Amino acid sequence: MAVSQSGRGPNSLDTFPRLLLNHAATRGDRPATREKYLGIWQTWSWSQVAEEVRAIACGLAELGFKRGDNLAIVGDNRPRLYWAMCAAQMLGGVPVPMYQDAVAAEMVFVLTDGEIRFAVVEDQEQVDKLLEVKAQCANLQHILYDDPRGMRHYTQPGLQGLDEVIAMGRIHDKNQPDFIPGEIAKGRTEDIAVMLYTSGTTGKPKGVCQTHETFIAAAQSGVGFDHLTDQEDILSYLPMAWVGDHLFSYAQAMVAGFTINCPESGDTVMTDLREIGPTYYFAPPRVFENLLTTVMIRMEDASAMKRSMFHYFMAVAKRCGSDILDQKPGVSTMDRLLYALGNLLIYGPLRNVLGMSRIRVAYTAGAAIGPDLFRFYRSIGVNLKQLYGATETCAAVCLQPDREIKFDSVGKPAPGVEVRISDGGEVLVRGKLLLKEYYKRPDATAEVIDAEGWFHTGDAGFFDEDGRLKIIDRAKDVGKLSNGAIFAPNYIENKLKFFPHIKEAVCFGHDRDMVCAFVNIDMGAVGNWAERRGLPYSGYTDLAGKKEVLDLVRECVEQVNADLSHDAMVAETQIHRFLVLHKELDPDDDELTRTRKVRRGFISEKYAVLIDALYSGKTSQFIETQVKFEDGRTGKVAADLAILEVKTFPTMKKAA
Amino acid sequence: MAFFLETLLGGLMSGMLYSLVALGFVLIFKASGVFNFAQGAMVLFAALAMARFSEWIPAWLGMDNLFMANVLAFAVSVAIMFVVAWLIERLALRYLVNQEGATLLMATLGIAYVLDGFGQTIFGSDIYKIDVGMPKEPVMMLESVFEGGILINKEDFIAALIAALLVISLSVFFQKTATGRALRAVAADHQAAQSIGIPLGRIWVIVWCVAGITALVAGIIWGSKLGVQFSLTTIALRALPVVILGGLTSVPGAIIGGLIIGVGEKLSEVYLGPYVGGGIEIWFAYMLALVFLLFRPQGLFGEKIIDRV
Amino acid sequence: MFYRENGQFKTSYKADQQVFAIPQDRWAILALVVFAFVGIPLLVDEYLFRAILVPFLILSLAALGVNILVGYCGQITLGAGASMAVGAYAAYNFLIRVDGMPALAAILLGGLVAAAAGIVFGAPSLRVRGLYLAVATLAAQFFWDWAFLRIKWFTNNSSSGSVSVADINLLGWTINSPTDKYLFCLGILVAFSLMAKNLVRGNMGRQWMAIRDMDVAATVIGIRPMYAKLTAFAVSSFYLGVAGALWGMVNLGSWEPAAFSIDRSLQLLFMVIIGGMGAISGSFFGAAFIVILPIFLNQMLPLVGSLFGLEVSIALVSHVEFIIFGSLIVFFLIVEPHGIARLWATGREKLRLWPFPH
Amino acid sequence: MKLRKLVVTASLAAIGLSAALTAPATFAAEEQFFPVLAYRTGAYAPNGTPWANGYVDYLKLTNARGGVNGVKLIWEECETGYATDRGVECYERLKGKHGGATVVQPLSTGITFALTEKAPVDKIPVITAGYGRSESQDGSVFGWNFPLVGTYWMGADVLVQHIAKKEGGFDKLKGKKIALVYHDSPYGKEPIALLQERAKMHGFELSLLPVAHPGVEQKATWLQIRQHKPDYVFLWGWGVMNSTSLKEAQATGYPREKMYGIWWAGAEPDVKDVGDGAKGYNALAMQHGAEPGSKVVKEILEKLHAKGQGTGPKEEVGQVLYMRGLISAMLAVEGMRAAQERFGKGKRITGEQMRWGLEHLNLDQKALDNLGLAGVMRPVQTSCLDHMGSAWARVHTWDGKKWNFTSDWYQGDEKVLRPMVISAAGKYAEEKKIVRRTAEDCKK
Amino acid sequence: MSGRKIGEVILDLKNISLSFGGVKALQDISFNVLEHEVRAIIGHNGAGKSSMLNVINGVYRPQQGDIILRGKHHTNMDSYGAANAGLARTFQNIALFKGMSVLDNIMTGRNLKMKANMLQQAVWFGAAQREELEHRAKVEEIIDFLEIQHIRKTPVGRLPYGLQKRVDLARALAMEPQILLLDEPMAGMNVEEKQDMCRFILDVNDQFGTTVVLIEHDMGVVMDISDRVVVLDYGKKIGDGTPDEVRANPDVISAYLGASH
Repeated sequence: MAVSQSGRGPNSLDTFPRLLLNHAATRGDRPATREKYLGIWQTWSWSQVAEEVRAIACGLAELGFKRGDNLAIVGDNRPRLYWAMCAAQMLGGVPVPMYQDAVAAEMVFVLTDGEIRFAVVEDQEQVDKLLEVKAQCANLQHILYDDPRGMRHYTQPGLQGLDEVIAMGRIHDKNQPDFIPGEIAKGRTEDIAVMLYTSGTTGKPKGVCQTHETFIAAAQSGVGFDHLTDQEDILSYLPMAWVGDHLFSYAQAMVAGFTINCPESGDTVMTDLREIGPTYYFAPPRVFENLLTTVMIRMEDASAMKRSMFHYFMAVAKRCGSDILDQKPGVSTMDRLLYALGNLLIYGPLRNVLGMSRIRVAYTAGAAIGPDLFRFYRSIGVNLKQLYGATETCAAVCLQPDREIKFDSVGKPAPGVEVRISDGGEVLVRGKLLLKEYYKRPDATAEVIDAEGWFHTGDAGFFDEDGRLKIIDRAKDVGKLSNGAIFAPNYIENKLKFFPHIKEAVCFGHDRDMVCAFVNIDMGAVGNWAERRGLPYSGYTDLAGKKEVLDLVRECVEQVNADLSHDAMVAETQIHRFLVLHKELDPDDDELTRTRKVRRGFISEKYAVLIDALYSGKTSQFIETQVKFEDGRTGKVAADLAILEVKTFPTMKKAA
Repeated sequence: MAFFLETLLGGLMSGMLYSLVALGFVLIFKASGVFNFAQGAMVLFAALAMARFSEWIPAWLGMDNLFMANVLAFAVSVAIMFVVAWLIERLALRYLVNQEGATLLMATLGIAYVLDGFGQTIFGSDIYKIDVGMPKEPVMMLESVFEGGILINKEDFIAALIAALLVISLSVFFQKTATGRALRAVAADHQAAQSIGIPLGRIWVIVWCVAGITALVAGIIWGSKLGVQFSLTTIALRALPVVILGGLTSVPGAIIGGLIIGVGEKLSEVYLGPYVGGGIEIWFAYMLALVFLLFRPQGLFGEKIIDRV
Repeated sequence: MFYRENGQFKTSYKADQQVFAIPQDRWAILALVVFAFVGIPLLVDEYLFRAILVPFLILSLAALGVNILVGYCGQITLGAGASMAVGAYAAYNFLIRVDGMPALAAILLGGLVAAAAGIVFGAPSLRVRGLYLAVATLAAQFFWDWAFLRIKWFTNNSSSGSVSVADINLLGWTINSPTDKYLFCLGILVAFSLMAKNLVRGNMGRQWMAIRDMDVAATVIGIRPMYAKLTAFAVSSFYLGVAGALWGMVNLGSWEPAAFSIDRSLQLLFMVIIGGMGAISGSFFGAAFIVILPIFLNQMLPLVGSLFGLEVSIALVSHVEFIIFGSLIVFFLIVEPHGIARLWATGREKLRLWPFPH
Repeated sequence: MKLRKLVVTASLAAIGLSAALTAPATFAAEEQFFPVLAYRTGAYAPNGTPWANGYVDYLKLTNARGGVNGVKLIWEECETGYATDRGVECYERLKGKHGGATVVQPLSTGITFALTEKAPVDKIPVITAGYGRSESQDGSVFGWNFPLVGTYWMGADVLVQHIAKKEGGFDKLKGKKIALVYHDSPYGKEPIALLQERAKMHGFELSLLPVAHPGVEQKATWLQIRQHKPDYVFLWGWGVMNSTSLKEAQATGYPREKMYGIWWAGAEPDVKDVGDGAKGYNALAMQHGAEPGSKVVKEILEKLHAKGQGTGPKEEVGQVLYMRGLISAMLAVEGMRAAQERFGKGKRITGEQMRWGLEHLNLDQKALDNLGLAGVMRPVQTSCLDHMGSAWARVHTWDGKKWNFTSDWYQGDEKVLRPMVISAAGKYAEEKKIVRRTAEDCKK
Repeated sequence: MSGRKIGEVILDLKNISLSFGGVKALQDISFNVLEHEVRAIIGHNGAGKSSMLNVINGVYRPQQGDIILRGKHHTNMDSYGAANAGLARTFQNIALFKGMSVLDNIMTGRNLKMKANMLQQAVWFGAAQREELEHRAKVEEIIDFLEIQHIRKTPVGRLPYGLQKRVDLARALAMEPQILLLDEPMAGMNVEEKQDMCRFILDVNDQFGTTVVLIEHDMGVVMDISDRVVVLDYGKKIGDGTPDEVRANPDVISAYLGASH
């Protein structure tokens, strides 16, 4: 159902509230939102959602929410939090979704920077966080909570249950029925639809303001590109503050009119995924990595017969799976037969167990996905595609058409988007999907958008011969070895992370003569590997220090070096020396961002002594680091880390 | 009046035979908590072995002295019962250690089927004779007191003596000897007994062997009276009410229970039978046990069942 | 392997509480029932009907009754044969004493009489437990054996104690050809299994299972042990009564008390133990196993014997049958105390988790 | 869990295989199929086994004599264990084999009751020589039952005549006490009706003492006998019950001379392990007794056992039950021969034709003699209305080692038997809504 | 605990004494329980705590003494009567129905409230189904309340100890009791599980207004969450009152809390 792209008329569908009313009118009884609660999936149709959103909007108006105000949204994916966003937009306000697992201190910056007066939060846990920092945020007046559990004795001023607000809203709506249509009519497409704070790998977080126009355009290009209809089902489980979730669970849902499903709680996501069986799926690479690791571990425990069958058919899939998915010719009938059998015995059930049987198209974005991981999912019949973009570009810069999927590229520029490579090798983007501005930060805005309107993405990349964009790395991370060869740490780290035993890796090589690396082992995978060999270990640090584990990691690094030697561009950057870290890199210790991206600057400062040891040829290095535990206490973790040499391979002349 | 005494005596005699079989039940239940439905089949198997070997041995060794043949046959039968007991423990019971009552009951029923089939295959299913020189002719006693005198069947009398002898030796074995104590410990609690080092496997084999011998004695007495034939297994069912009445865990209970049931059966049959068409013997025994059970759920001598919350 | 459960989410408790919540299972069961009603009558010859299928259906119904009492309520019974006998003779008396009585009504009334008898003989279960209860039910078994031999009124004072029934008709459909008998029994079995499944998954079933698992805890949360146990005895005896009536009238045609002797009770108990206690499907597996095995052995052993050149007399066949039977029972109790039903359920679970390990 | 997989596959194979096994019957033109329902296991094996051996030996002998006008006999055994439902199952399995069973002899009154329903539908005659339903002698109602050579009413009647003779006349019976110790099953209850009729006629007192299956426990019964001190004891036992009764009699001192058994309670297995304890015990002999000297026994020993083709042990040939089996087979074979006379020599005959043959048996003494049964059997002559054909019987007594005849021939008193058979058959017909067969129907 | 009004006497126990054969478990104990109160019973092992609970709930019948529930005298209280009178309890060592799943276990708690007769249940559609779904919704609220959604369909036997205790509590709550008897709900639990259980007990008392009678060893817990405490020692009552009064009571100190406190 293509959405009509009529001109600027007042009733043209160019703001999200108008889209909502249109859905309520055209497909009133279709399910809009579902939530697993009390054991079954509670369902709300589009007309019911529209009615609820109107009530919330009226309620907010009653409390004094005016046009231009910002509404903070904090909490897990709950239907009423999504509806609150649209309610704010109805009144001309701007929803500001925030990370629910952020610590109270981190919230202070966003609340003050965004001059937040109103906040809609999920439950008692978030309310406690906000009350803790309320003193430091002068203008925070109203906190509305969705789940009343345990709130009976809270009597702080400005604290109200969303149910009461909705009740007030309904009375308000009854007395002034034309108040909401009036407000919606006032809404203009160039108003700011949402403000998302970037994860701030570069300095302090900045509020990216996106207008209705840009977000609807970005959503439309995606919906048209993949022919999405209103029959789709998606699972909304990603943090609401992330642009990916906002594009998929809010913007595209509003444009195409399909159904979003909210899981029961954080730890039942996998079972809910299996129950819903989404037809349209989105996840960052880290989720796909973990999934692959669990598959490999559980297959280790399976009976011999199942294991051999699994490995046999995975080889078949590796050989011809993705070609079959791309309907490429040149696949022998024997392979087709084997693949069909494999589909019945292994791939079909595997997709079913992972909850991916009904997926028509799946996207991954937010970070570069390793080509082998990409090939694994496509080979078992999951139509996984890579999406390149950033918060500032509403995510959808480059898209991969269905049949021509290249594993190490992010595809062609989306319709209506221009992409250029600056002479410094940085990717520049121009088009309707650019952000309007950084909130109250004209200086930062000017810094990223130059005169001709090009947005500097900060990523390094180049176009290959048939016009597909290949992203190498973050621009600022891309460096040069002392002998001039390009050094792209992310590219190498993704290859390392494909191995189930390696969870995270950090490579160093800028202005150095060789590349060295830190490696984080995956407690689950390596733990399982150790148990099967009867290798006793007392904890993470002890396991990470074991000689057998170091040899295991060395084998993985050697395989990566062999891979790298095949490609002339990156052959020089093979890893010479590496060490296994004694603790897992953790966002609580500021070593990773909230979306688990490596913060290189901070790490190179914190572990400078290890980096020197790597490059000074030492064989081991004692290190003691401070660690913050879950319940806020801090402690010290110390260990003597061995540094190992790794075999490198001569660069093989391979056709470019 | 004489006839009443005679029926009474007849009841006591057959009651004594029931207790012999009941004894096998009690022994095994006391030491392993297993309600052994295969006791009837073991009686049949033992009797068949005895009967056949008392025929085959003279044929093989060519000697005709009846007494020697019987002794040898008895020895061979005892050996066979040892093997049977060992096999039952080794193949079945070892795996079913901590299953609950119903499953063990079913397992012993399975064992009963196996013993039936196996016994008849190697020993044949015809009627065989056991002749241990039991006097067959009845003798009149106390002519002076009652006109017709009371007819006592010498064979039953001797059988009762043997049974009493067996019971006494068993209670002595249970109370006094070290193995006896070990048996009672195992009966009380398997895990506890094992924890203090009593070899559970070996104890059970001993228990089943003792039960095997009891079965053999019962088999011989029944066999000499009625001839050994497949149908002996049904007497196991007649011994059930005895076990229930007397309490599953007490040897004296089995004896007194057996006597009560025996007398009850005969009196009911002779005096009540004619009015309702006869043949009430079988279910009357059960009714008697059942009525008794309603007042004392744990039987005559069993311990009181207290369920902890 | 065959399960594709993605997208089958439940939006209402009604959907979640169905007997077969997973569509794949629903379709499989539907296909099986349709095949049983339509497919089998076309394919199977007369001997298979009489010797295997009709006894299998009737004994499944009986095993269902025993399963409710032993499997779900935990009360061991060795008197199942007696309940069948009561059902058979009550139905017979209803049929000949009340002229014009339709066969099905007689059979159901027979079941009700058996249920009443079941309650009477179930009463001891209130004070007596476990093995002692088993003996109490034996009293019922022998009492009814004696009653039907001795009390003339039951057998309409036929001199020989054996009774027989003229052909049965149900609303004009006279049931005497093997296919009719098969369909008649199948219809009753399907209806009764459905009712049993409903009882077991509802409040009644939970009360039974509570009594079975821990009766002290059950009384504390308000379950009356007397009501639960007696209802279990009543329902179980009702099923057995109907099965008894069918066994007499449909399968044998004419019967005497020996047809419902203690061996029948033991056979039924074996079916439930081997088939799987506490699982409706257990009754069917058990019945199939115990009906088909002897016939299979009877035909297989002579063939096997002739392979090795030794002439196998029918006596030997019968003995070997006993041995194999007994050892299989012990084998099952060791390998899988919960019977074939548990094997089937684990297998199904493995298929759902394929290729991951269970 | 290898074991579990093993079990599942095994039971699946079992179900699959058994369906394939019941291959359709092969059809051979010149062979006549006889199903043999017997029991060689269980409580009744000691009596069932010799009967089956006698039956099969005679079939072999007939084949050795060239079959019936060239038609060879084939047979197949099935174990019923004297249980009604297994008997019915065997009947169902064998009735359709090898072109259809010609005749069936269930050797159990319980199974006979069940087959009486099925015989008219399947059109297979049921021979119950010396057992079965006494009223089935009336061919007009029981078209397919043939209690040839003797029923229980006839046997009981002969016994009463024998005792009357011993007492010196029927009037002497007045006031006498007769106890009937009977096996608590249809078989055991059959004679009661006749004995009560006779008791009314002659004023003797009849007391009934049932013994429950399997009849191992009779102490109470014999205590009651000691109480009543009856003049005579009739024994209607089967299997292990007989030897138990004799042992109990010995144990309670009841004179064996005053005990009389039916022809099924008077064979070697019943007395051999009681030995001389059973001396003086009498039993009815259904015409034949133990006939070691008869010509047919010599022929069997010479033609079969000598060549090792004998079914049972050699010393069993000629014993009472062995002869009973042999005679039952002979009656069936002669029925077949009679049917071939009318429906074509040398051809296989159907069940219906066999029935015609059995209704037109006419074995005079000459025919019996050249079959080797001289001095064993008396002439048998059946008709459409009389399916018994002969009512002769004698009494023989066990002298501790062997049986010898101790009475001359008696014949069942038709004046008493006929009306009882007619009325009982009438009651059965009315209950089963059967219309009596008219005379011309017999011709068919 | 602020904000909760405590009503008048709901359960009054007058000079209860109980003995097994020679052993005197309880000697002449009297105390009362107020509505909406959290009443604790503490004492050494074998002091008679569990026996007292079993007397209240009718599992044991006292030789002497009277139980008055909301003014009604229950001379011989049996456990079925107790259940009907709105008394629910949990067990010290787990008494769950091993053969059933978590959901079925809790649904069994609803049996007093289910009225469909046998025939209706056999037919299932109509009355029985309606009733079953209604009660399923109520049970789901309890499951959500005790946060055990993720183990809804697992057999009870496979659950860890802490979760089994929670299912036991859920089953008792399913009876919507007026008085909840808790027999050492926190025995064998780690710190985190104890905090959760305390939270649940307080929520039950606070949200549903259920009177709670609590037996517990952990002094910290008892002193925190209970309104009044009864102290038993060798079958006799040696202390009764608010936690502070009890802490100050001399013979409680000497008998129970050790010499210096």
